[in-house]
Amino acid sequence: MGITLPLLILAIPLFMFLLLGIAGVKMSHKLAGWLGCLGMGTTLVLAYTVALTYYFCPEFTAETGERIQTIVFNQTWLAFTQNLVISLGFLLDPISALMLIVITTISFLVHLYSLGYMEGEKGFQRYYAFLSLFSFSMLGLVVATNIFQMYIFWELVGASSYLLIGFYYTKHSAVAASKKAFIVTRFADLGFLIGILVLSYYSQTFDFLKLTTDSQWVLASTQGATFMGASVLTWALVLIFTGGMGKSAMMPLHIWLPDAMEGPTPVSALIHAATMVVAGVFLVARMFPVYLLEESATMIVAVVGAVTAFYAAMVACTQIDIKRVLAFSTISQIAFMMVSLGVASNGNGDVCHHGLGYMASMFHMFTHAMFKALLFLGAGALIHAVHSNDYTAMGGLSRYMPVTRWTFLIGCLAIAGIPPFSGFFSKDEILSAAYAWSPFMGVWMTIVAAMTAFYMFRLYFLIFRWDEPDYGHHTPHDPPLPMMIPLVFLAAVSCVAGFIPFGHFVTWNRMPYDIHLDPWIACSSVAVAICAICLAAYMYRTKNPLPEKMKNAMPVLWDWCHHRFYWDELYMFITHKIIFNGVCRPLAWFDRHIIDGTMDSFAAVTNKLSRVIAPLQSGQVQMYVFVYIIGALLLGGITVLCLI
Amino acid sequence: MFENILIYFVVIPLVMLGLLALCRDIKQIRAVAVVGSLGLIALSVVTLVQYLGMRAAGVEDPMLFVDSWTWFAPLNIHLAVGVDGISIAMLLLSSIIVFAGSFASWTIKEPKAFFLWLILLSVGVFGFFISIDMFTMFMFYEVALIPMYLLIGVWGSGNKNYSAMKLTLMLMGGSAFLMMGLIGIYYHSAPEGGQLTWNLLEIVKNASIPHGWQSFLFPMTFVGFGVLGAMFPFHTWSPDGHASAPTAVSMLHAGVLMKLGGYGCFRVAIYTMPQAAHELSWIFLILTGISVVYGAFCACVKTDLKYINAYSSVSHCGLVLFAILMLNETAMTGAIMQMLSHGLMTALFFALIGMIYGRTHTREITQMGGMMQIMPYLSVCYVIAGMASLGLPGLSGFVAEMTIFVGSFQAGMTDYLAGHGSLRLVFTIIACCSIVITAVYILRVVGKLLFGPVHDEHHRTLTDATWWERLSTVTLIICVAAIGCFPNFFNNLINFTFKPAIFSVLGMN
Amino acid sequence: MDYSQFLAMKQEIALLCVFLLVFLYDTFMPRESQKGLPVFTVVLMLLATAAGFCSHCLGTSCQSEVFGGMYFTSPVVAAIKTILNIGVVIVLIQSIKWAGGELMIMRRGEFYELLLVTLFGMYLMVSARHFLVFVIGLECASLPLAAMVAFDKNRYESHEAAIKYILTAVFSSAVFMMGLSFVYGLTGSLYFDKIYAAVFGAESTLLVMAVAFVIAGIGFKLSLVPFHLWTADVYQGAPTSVTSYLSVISKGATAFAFLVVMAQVFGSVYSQVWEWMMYALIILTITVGNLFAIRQRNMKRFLAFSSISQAGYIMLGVIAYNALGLAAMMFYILVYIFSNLGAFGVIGAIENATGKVSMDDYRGLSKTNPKLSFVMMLAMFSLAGIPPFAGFFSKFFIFTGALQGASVAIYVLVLIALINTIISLYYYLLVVKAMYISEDECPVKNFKSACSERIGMWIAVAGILFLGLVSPVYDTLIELAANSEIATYFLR
Amino acid sequence: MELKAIYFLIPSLIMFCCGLFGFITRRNMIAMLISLELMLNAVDMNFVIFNRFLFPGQLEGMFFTLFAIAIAAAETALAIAIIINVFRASHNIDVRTLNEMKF
Repeated sequence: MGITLPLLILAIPLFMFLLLGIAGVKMSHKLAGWLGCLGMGTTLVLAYTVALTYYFCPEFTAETGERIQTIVFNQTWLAFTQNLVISLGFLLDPISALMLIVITTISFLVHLYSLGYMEGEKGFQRYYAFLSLFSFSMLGLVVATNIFQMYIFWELVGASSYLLIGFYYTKHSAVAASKKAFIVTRFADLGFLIGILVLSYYSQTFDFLKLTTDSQWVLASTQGATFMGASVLTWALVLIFTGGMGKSAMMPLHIWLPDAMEGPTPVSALIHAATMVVAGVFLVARMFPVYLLEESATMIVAVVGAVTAFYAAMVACTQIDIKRVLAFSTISQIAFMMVSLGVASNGNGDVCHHGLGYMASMFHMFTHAMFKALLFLGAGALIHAVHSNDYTAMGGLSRYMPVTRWTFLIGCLAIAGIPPFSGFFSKDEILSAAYAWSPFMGVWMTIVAAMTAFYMFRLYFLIFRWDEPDYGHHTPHDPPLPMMIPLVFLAAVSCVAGFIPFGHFVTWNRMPYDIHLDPWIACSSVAVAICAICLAAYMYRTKNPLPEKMKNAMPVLWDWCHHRFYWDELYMFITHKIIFNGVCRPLAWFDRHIIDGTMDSFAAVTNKLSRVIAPLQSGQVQMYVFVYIIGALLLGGITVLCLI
Repeated sequence: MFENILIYFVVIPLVMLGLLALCRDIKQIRAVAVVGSLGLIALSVVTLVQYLGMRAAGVEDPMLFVDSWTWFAPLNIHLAVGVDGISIAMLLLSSIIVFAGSFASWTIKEPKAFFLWLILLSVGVFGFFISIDMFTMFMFYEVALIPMYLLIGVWGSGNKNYSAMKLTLMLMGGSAFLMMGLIGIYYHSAPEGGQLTWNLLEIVKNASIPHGWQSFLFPMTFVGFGVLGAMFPFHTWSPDGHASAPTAVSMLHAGVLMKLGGYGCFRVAIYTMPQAAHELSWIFLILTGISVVYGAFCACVKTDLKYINAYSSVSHCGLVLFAILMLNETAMTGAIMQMLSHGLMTALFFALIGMIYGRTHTREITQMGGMMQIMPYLSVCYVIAGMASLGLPGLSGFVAEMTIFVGSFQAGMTDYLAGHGSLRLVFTIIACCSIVITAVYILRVVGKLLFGPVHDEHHRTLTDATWWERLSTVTLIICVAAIGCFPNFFNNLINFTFKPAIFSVLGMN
Repeated sequence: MDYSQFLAMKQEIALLCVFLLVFLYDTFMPRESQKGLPVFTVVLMLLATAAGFCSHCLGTSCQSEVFGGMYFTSPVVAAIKTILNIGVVIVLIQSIKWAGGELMIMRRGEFYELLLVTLFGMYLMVSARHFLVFVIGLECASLPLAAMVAFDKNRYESHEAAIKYILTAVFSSAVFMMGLSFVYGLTGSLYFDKIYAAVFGAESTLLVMAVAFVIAGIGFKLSLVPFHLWTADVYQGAPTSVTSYLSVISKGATAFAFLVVMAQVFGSVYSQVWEWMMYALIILTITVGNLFAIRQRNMKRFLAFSSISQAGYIMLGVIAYNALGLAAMMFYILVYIFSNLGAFGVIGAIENATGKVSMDDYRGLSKTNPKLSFVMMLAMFSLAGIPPFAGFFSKFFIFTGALQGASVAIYVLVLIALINTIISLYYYLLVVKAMYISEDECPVKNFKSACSERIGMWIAVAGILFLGLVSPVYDTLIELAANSEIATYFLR
Repeated sequence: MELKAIYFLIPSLIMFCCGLFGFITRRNMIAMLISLELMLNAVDMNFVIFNRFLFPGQLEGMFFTLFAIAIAAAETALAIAIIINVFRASHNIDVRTLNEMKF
């Protein structure tokens, strides 16, 4: 494959960013919007070309049937040492091709959708510039040829996420949310960075291909090296995973994601649902062969994922803000993917079930991107219509917004895992992998799946069924065409995506294989999902006192769930009370008063001394000669004493 | 003498001084300042090109354009000049900042005297960077220090008398130690009976400083330069000094003068006394490591923009010294990159702060807010500066910090695995933490100052940047982005000539 | 007696000629042409200086010892005399305005005659190789000064200063001669070289006391702490021209003479007896001088304390005890003459014009009299040792000279001296601050200083700017020092 | 009884100390001058004694004394002249009142 197309995939969004953002050309909203869409559309076409060529052109398949990892181009960017070189390149392999499709699709749809959603907003052009910047960074991230390139784009997506969350910069909450998102992920990135440093010290390379193809050999020098009881490799992998946890909002670094919903809704759909937040999953998938070497690392991935999935599902059941519900559902779903990666190995350096978990994780990433973007965009349409994020301001909307309602319903069904919608297939694979790893994990994840179905339909019913509030004289209506097209398109994809033979495209060793549905697991998961949906229907279809009763029955649980288990408060406490008031302030005081005080006191002492000895110069000539003769005698006397 | 290109780095400012003295109105003064600083930029670019050309032709000398003219023959004092990649990078940096600084002080009161002092300061700076003779180096170093006093005292604001005095005296204190260290080095610069010399290249070649003396002279010189590099606990001149200084002076001081410290530490202390550097670096590693985190923490609670930035400089310059002490090629390359990067972005910061202050007449972030709505251009620049400072890829800070961290980590791990203790490793990780703290204070300022609703309704009438302010900031931003986007060019520039130097440092051990 | 011996005393003879001509002019010229006396003196002095300088350039000032070894001259001695001459010329130029004033009409001639006599005394001091000649030179150099200090008849301070000066000076010479009597008692001779040989290895209490008294006696003139207490009062009280003369010429000559005495008389007991004394004195001098200078508001008093601490730095050249130190000391004296006279030139000009001498009166001076403040600032920077002004070089060289010794003690000493430069920088900057930074409602009005004052200041500025940057001056000095007979004592 | 140098040196030293004491304690400036004269004379005595007893073969000490006496005379004359000046200015010759300039 020539380097032109891949290069353009990266170059066009960057160019659009520069054109729309920095070039400072004041253009009309319409022009800016369409330029953005045009740019993204071109990128979309190019990305599809590249990805489909990769999947279907025999030149990328080895004789064994294995798909080849190709580096299209790789340009040295910064050479630290002979071996440790940051290159900017383009790595084409099954997962990066997959991500190219996902990112460009969602990004393009969001560009299109925003034409309607953001119409008339102040800073329209800036918005498109940031979207382009984000697309550029995200594309750069997924095609990274080395871990440091990934880190570079990792930071860039963080920054563009910061800019987009804080898009409404006059709002305090948006500013705070963007700051929080950046700092929390920054903290996680610190772990990532140190992980990279450790790993690269031993492997003497940043290159993914070197790291993953001959992991055993490249990392041979870590053998036997331990640090505080755990092997160095585990430390490195866990630290790298920390970075992933931050970006993918795993517990306990998840707190930024719900707040990030302060950004415009299409942004949430793009960044905080479909693409950026799965970067963590992508990272682990990218490093998967290395993770295979270390059982404890995969174990941690699985456990963190499982805990987060459950936690987020619980919280999602009690939230009022529809975007928050979706945010927690995103956390929960990403945790599914993490679990899936974590359970892909059997702990002996081998994978079980042909690396089913790996494939399932990627599959779920794909389907989730589609249906979650759909849900967010649907939510955006709702918010656009009623000008509020609270479900209390909604209700009975199915009458006014039929298209939105149906597409939203498809999204809900997909995420709940009801066949034949896409979510069912991918989630089913994850559950199979979990059961294969350990039955407990399987049951646990099935429960989470049920909860997912429950809270999604709770949301659905509350929005579209429940009593309708007084909408006044401007009744809500379906969104305009640019917003409608993405909804319909994504709904269609969510209906059919499950039937893609995913195992043919993405597997851990890039060898294609066929997916089999495990009927027992499929049946049981569908059954619990339907039960959960029924429960939700019972509780929330029409106004009834049951939810209130349940809330009163378990006030503590409800409180904790509603307040997201007080994680934010804990963080507030740590950052404000401990670090800010407990470290920074005392340090600043110490600096001003002790360090600077010491320096000042040198001056003060000098001054004081000069005052103290002032009487020596008394103006009395007799005093002068007295000092004189005493001085002379002392001078001689002391010398005599020292001599003798 | 005048066939050597380097000498013009001093001649041009001197000519500027002469012309400025003749100037009658502000237009002429501006013209002289702009043309002169453009000339300096051109000169440094020409030097760079010639340098690269010579390197490409395979010249392997540690320094190029080396020349030496006898000055005080009995004491072997020469006016010796020569540059390697590091000096050229610094010259480039200085000329750019002088250029930007001239625009930043476009409307200063009493422009003639101001520019006279400013250019005198730059004489010192340029002279320092081209010298390879310790005496002339020290002389130029002090030439650069004193104009600060008047620049802050006369054109400054706030508690300027105190700040100016404190800054001058503390820096002089540093140079007191330095002078002693340099004379000490001189007396051991040649083996017994040999010709003593102030020339750094010859001192390195002779490598004759006895071990015992090294461990005495190294701290002297390191502390001497370290004071200017704002090393903990000798950094306290920096916040007050910067807070009181006028815009261009803050720019030049934080951007260039503080680099004199790092450069000197490397060029004199470590270059000539590698053994002591190896043995005693732990003391200074601890101090500079503390600087890095400490400065960042202090910046988190300050509410005065200049104080925040000054503490951030403490942190970033601490990183420079920290990396130098790692005695690892990568880390040292990073240190030089960090000097460049910090020089540019902190100059940008101070320029912006000066511009904002010039309009709002306050630097308290608690009394401002929503600047993005009022002066979008300046605010965007501020965000860019902030992003550079917190290490966003594509801007200079990231490149420098990553190079430092990678290099330090390599050094630390090697030490640790070789059983030399985990100090370097631990402090590397501590230093890494600064990227988070930096993000905290930068975003805090950005959030409070630029975003949010407008705090003071009177500010709504303020205007955005004028053309000269735009020019000043754009210049700096372009440079920041250039380093951030094409780091390998700078990396090679620095690295190429680094090798023999590093070899001499590490070869000793 | 071989009268051709007098020919060795070229500079003394030239000076005597100047003195006689001035005396004759003063006595015999009609009253109306008396006004020309200052210029006349300046011209003569200039000629004498030029003659001395040329004789050095032509290489005729060779080493010679006359009068049975009591008097000695060599290129380096001739050089220090030339340096003193240059200083005197500047002082004289600066004093033209003051001496030409109405009040001075009766005493103009006396002033110049006394000044020339003290200069002659200083010549004798630096050339003496026998203590009798030395004492005569010392007294010659200090007694007439008392009369000069008392010159301002109408100012009470002038009298007070004079009485303080004469009393302490006589006291000091008594102590000094007491020390000499001890030396004589110990060695039986007052010839330098004989004493040198006799005290070698003969450390005793008496010798130590003798050395201490001798140091005290000469230290009095140098105003080393604790023998310095007269300095500030006298500087403040004396007429400004006299103060400037006192602060540079007298100090410079004594410093050189002191080095000669310490090296050629007590050199053999350098490390045993007086090295540590000098350490103590230097530290005390620099520190105490600085500490007092911080608080001064009167400019003349301020410069008095500054000159005390400068004397401490000059003494580093003595303690260095090597040719580098000697050269550095001479260079320091030369630079110090220019810097200090620059400062005194400004002070004198302002005092003559407005009568103000307080630092507070200098506020806002840069606005009204930019050139004067510029000169003052250069002088202050030079005194503080800021490059590229000459003071930086002199300080650097004197430290370089001192550190050649390479003992730990000398490093500590130099470190203390260096740290003291911070304090000194502080108070020099106070002056700069007053002129450039502080605002005042009624600053000194703009005035045009006299032509002579301006010439004096320009000479000083030229010296401050070029003495350091132009290397031949120092190169010549170091060559002279290295080949001098004093250098041979260092090596023993 | 043989006359030793020490028999003369001790009185001379006592004289010096007396002069010193007087100089430091007397308030009248004329008295101070007299004390100074005592000190100078003690020095002169010292020279003469050393010359006479230790180095009888030469005259250096004696000569020195002659010059010293002359110098002392000059000093006294000058000092008295200045004291007269002071008296004219302040009608007072108490040394302790002369402290206009201090610190």
